[in-house]
Amino acid sequence: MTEKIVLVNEDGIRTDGRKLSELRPIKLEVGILSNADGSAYIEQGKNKILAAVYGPREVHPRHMALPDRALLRCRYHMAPFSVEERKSPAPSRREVELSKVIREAFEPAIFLEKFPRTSIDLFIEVLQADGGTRCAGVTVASLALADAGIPMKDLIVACAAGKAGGHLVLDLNDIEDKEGEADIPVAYMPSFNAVSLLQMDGLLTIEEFQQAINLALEGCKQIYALQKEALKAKYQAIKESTEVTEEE
Amino acid sequence: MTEKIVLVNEDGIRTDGRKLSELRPIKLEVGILSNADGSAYIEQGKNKILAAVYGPREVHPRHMALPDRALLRCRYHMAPFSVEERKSPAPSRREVELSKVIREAFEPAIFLEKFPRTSIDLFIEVLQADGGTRCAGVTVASLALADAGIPMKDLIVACAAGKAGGHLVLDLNDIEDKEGEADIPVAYMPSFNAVSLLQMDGLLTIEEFQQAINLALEGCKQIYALQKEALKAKYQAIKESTEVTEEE
Amino acid sequence: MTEKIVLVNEDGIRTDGRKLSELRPIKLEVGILSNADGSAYIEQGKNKILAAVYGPREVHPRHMALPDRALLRCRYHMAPFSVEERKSPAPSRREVELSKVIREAFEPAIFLEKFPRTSIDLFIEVLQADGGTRCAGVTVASLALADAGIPMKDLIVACAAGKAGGHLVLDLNDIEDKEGEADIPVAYMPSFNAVSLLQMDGLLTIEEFQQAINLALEGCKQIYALQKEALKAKYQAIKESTEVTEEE
Amino acid sequence: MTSVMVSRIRRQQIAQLIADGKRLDGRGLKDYRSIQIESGIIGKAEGSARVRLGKTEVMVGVKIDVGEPFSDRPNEGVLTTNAEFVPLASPEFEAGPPGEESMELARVVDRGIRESKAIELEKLCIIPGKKVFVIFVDVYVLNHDGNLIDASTLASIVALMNTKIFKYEIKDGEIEKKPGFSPLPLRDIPISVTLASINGILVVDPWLDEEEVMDARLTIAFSKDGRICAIQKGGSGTLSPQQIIEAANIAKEKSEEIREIVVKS
Amino acid sequence: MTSVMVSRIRRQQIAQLIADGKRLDGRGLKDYRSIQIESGIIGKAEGSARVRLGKTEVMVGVKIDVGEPFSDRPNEGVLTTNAEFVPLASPEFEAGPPGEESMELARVVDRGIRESKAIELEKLCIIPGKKVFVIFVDVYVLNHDGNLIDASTLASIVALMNTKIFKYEIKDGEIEKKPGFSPLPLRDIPISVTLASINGILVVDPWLDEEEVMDARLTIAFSKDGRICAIQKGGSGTLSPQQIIEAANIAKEKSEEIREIVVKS
Amino acid sequence: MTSVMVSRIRRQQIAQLIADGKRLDGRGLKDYRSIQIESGIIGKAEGSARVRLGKTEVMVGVKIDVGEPFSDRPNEGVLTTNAEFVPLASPEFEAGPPGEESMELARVVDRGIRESKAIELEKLCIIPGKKVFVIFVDVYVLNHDGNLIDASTLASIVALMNTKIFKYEIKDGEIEKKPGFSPLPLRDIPISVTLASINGILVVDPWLDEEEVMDARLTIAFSKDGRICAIQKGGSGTLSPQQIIEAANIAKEKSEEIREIVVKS
Repeated sequence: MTEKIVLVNEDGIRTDGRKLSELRPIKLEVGILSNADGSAYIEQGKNKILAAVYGPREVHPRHMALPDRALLRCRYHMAPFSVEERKSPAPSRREVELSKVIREAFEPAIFLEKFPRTSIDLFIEVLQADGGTRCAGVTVASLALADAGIPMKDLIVACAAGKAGGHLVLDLNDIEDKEGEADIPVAYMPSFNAVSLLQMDGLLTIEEFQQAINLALEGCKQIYALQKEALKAKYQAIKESTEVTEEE
Repeated sequence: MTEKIVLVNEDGIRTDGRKLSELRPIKLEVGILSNADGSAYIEQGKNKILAAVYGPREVHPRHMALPDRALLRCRYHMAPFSVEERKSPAPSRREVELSKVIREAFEPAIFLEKFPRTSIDLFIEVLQADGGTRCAGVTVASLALADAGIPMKDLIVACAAGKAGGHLVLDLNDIEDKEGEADIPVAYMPSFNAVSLLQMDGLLTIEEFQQAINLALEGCKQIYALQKEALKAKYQAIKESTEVTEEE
Repeated sequence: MTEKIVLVNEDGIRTDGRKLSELRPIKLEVGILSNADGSAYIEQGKNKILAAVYGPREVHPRHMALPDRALLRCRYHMAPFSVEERKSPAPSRREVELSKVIREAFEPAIFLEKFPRTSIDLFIEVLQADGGTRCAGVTVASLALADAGIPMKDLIVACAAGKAGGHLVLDLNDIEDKEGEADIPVAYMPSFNAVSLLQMDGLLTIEEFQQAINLALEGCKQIYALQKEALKAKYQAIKESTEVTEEE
Repeated sequence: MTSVMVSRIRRQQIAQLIADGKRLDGRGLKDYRSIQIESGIIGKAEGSARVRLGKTEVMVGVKIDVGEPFSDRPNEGVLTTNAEFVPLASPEFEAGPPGEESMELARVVDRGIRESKAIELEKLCIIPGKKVFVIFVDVYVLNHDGNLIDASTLASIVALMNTKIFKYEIKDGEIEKKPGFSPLPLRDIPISVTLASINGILVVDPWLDEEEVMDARLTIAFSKDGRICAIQKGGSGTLSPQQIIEAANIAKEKSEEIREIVVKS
Repeated sequence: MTSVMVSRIRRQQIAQLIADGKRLDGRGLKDYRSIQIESGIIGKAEGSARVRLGKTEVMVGVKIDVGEPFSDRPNEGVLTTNAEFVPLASPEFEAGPPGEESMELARVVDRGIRESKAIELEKLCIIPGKKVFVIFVDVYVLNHDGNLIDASTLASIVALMNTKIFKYEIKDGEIEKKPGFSPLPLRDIPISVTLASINGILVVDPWLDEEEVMDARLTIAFSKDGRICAIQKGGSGTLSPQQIIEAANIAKEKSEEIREIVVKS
Repeated sequence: MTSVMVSRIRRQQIAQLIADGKRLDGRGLKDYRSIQIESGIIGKAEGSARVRLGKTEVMVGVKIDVGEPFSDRPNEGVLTTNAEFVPLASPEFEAGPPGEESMELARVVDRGIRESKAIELEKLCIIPGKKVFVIFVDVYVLNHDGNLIDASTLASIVALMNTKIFKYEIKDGEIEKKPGFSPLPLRDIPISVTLASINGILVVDPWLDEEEVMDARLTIAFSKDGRICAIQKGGSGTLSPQQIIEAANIAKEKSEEIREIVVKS
């Protein structure tokens, strides 16, 4: 804050070389942990995030079971070494809040009523954080749910837009998040044009906000395509390996 | 402690202008929270305390239910902003102890055996503390129980007496509690001449103690009259408003 | 660490006057607490440790009960005043680990399958610590189990050996533990030549390790004899006192 | 715990009325419940307020302490917001450490204050890097009848508006209190407006029964120049982008109405 | 968990005996159980004691540390009293954080020591406002057979009586230990006496079975000049004002008997 | 939760194979599963590594902070080892504070590093008695398929090997960072080897199914000169003294194989 950081230069280029509406490079992998019923991994910029799904399974403790649908539980958690200053492994208030809004983002997408009295447990572990972890977490969790075979109305995809260095920008990185003017994480079901997570920090006029939302939705649509590719790649890999499987 | 504070002047007048056996001004209101089954509010000096009662209701967790009577639970709690230095909202050892002695003060008064397998939950929230909060808390909790329609053998009323500035005094305020010689909170069922809460801090001869107890009981009797008035006022108000009620 | 402490002098004598393979003085008492189903007390050097057993009894919480055997639970705990610097009464990570390895040391010795759906609860309280508390704790816990009438394949006995001042030594005391080169606590069932607890801190060649294990087992055998004596003394005492008993 | 049956009927009833532009408690879709504000009611707190929003009742106390700054903001005071769901406020609240609902409430209230830069934190530095004022905003819910976020944000900003800080001077690196107080330096009055989407229709200031049947909740807070400073969507339903923009426009209008009430109070 | 039936019979039995001036364990109504005191038994503690009151057994260790004073008592040492109900002492005790019973015990023991001003805390200041001695009194219940308060108060005061503090000097604002120890400065020996009211009759030093059937418990602690320094009523019954005064008079007498035992020990 | 029946059959199957010198996954009794090591993968951590041991997967991040030394080691840095069983790693792991399994894991990993004196802690003192480097080793289990101790010890030592510490100078008693980094000073590479005893036969590197049927587990860690630096027996079975010595000899051999892999990686 003492020296003003130039977040967008005069050519409209951001600190990491991106254009204003450019996503960070994204790498997605599906089905990478052997114990989980479904799992996936994302790298988005320097974010490195794992997601795993267990369920539908018996609920513990039992009294939490719901008679008419599955109980969806979600834990967003950061590894102690994922950030500059070591983070205590106990869940912070921020992690509790994000776990809640991410759970609420998935509840409308999953056919929970198909699995009464069970739980579906979604775990998001941030191994390295670089801004936008909740969005990348939603994107990767969606793949883990698909990998677990949980029936969903649509994949959920998430992306933030915001304002940094006086410009509306897509997919803010860590420094843009901290030093920028506003950040709007959005989770979205593209087939239904439905927003299921929405937050904002910062200061924006209504007009800027409207533009930023649209920008975020554009980002979501691009990532949605990547999600589908990643799932396709997984199916292909399974097809190719089905002869080799040795354990049922 | 460095400069000796004069708690009682040569005319027998205390720091807040009261005489030795004079109560602080008391304001009581019954039935002020819409969710609780019963509620009441007290101002006694600068003390501002709310009490609410829920029950008789199902016990959670169930294994705590008693086969032959209602489980009475009590929580005495201070708001973080109720005292000079902000108090952590987690219950302190003092709050745990007071919750216990207040619960024990009410157990002999309530017909618990009429509601087996249920709980009656009594919550006392100190919004501003000025000495004598446990007594004022008992006084107001009694009204909340009555407001909830919980059958009681008698109203419980509480008042402290003690010694400050070398004199026996009634209803100690914050500074008399901290700088005085002794404080004796007493809870009492006037119709049965029965003491159900008794504690003491400080130093008193047996003779002084005996006089102080009697002084406290006098204070109790005065407040008892105020409790009955407050309940009467509530019934009156209900009577006047029964035509206007729109929800069952 | 600044001044090198001489742990073994040129005559092979240790700081407390012992020879290299000499145990500290041991005092054992059985059946000293009236509430516990079984109890015992040990002094080994300056260690002062109590053990108590409750059970077989109903398991709380119930869902922890095992259908085919008793649940063995163990708590190794140090009193706040048992060590140089006051220890918080909340269990430390060390206490949690030791509770686990001690429980695992007893599991192979107790006929747990005789008491399905019950728990056997073993409590070890270190009142004063002087090195080797886990071993002395195992030794005394074994007596408490016997005192409770819990059927066991063999008494478990424990003793440490290690290296201090360049020599292999038996039954390390506090300063040898802290300033010595290695410490190996061993728990043992002499009748079966079976080791049920084994840990090591420090640095030893395999040859030294082998010798140290043998030394520890020799120590165990000596203490085993003391355990049996202590039990015999208890039975004698009971025999003598059976006429005086006034409660069933 | 009302039975599933009853709540389905209730849901239909509430939704049908709303489809007709009406609400069970007689309000219009964009009407707030009555707002009552009392300020400065807890003398032991440096600032305080009680807000009643219909039957919802929230008290906020502000306490000031001296503490260390965050290492990345050595010249700024510290704001700490906490919310307690004390069990006298609702049969659903339990004693114990804060749950996700109360943590979310505290964080959303905090977001509105922080992002609007309402408190001039840079004026709360005492000794750079060492001592700053710490502002504790404690939200205390006394009766929960829905829309705790707006009631709590409102009570918090009113409490901050009447917060006073002791005067002091620095002598030999130690803080010495002087007689008198200054007001807490504020540069903005953030106001949050919460809407619920029920069967696709937006209503302002949902009360408890509406919260129980709503699809989603959207809270938008505005700074005094009409900019959005914080948003939080809640609930397990979705909103269309069009609804979000519509909600923002409604919320802006309502926030101005409420800010006028605050300024006058 | 004895059945309700058995406990009712037991209650009658105990009460009937007491009405005849007798007790199940043969004592008179105003008799204490046998008191055994051992002191200085834990060498690693700065002070220690074990008290056996019949089958009730309590150990207390005192540890001394250096810490900061309370801001409103910058020139006084700090007393911290804690009680642990370790699960080996009773089938009713569970491992885990302290419950309301052990917190009450610690606070009542603390009250007796503090209110009688037994420890000369003002002599435990090392550097005013910065460093003082902190006295940890840890009550450790080893076998619970009733009347933990009196056994714990007794063990605590005996432990404090044999507590020693290292000698020191201040060099450049740092504390340097010197060889040797001084006794903890004490000015009083508070003694608590607990009575139970069973069917309206007062008995001294209730044991566990009596505690289970008693209506109420009353603990009164006395300083050595015979003044009351702490009172705690417990249990869910009531006492008449006359009973309270009667109890105070009995307790005063018993406290003198016990103090004599302590002084001699 | 497999039924008791199935696990008994499984147990027989595993044990019978082992009696024949074979294992269910095709390995020999003294073979490790495939070991894959990646190092320096978390740029935000001062050191990091991921180890895959068959399907077991563990990540370790090392963070460096400045803190106070222990009072009995005023001139040494501080090592703090922690292990998290995050619930994505196994259906058996639950969110919440660390349980006895993860505490044991952390303590055994820590013991290997500490007792081999792998880190030159005495070089991590900044201002004697006041400021030292604190090394946080955070073990993060990502997939649990058995033998977490060896995988975690391995990942920890690899992470420490690529850990870098910022350069600094002391100005007026304050630490000032300078550009550049130094490697964490290490003097040893402890390697742990875990064996299981199944029906009296020792196997190296048990996977999850073997852990479920084993009698006992024995972990032995070696420093680079071939000395034992840490041992931990686990499980509710016993070992004969002969088995222990046999295990030590096997473990020594295997530790050298693994150390070679580490040094080459």
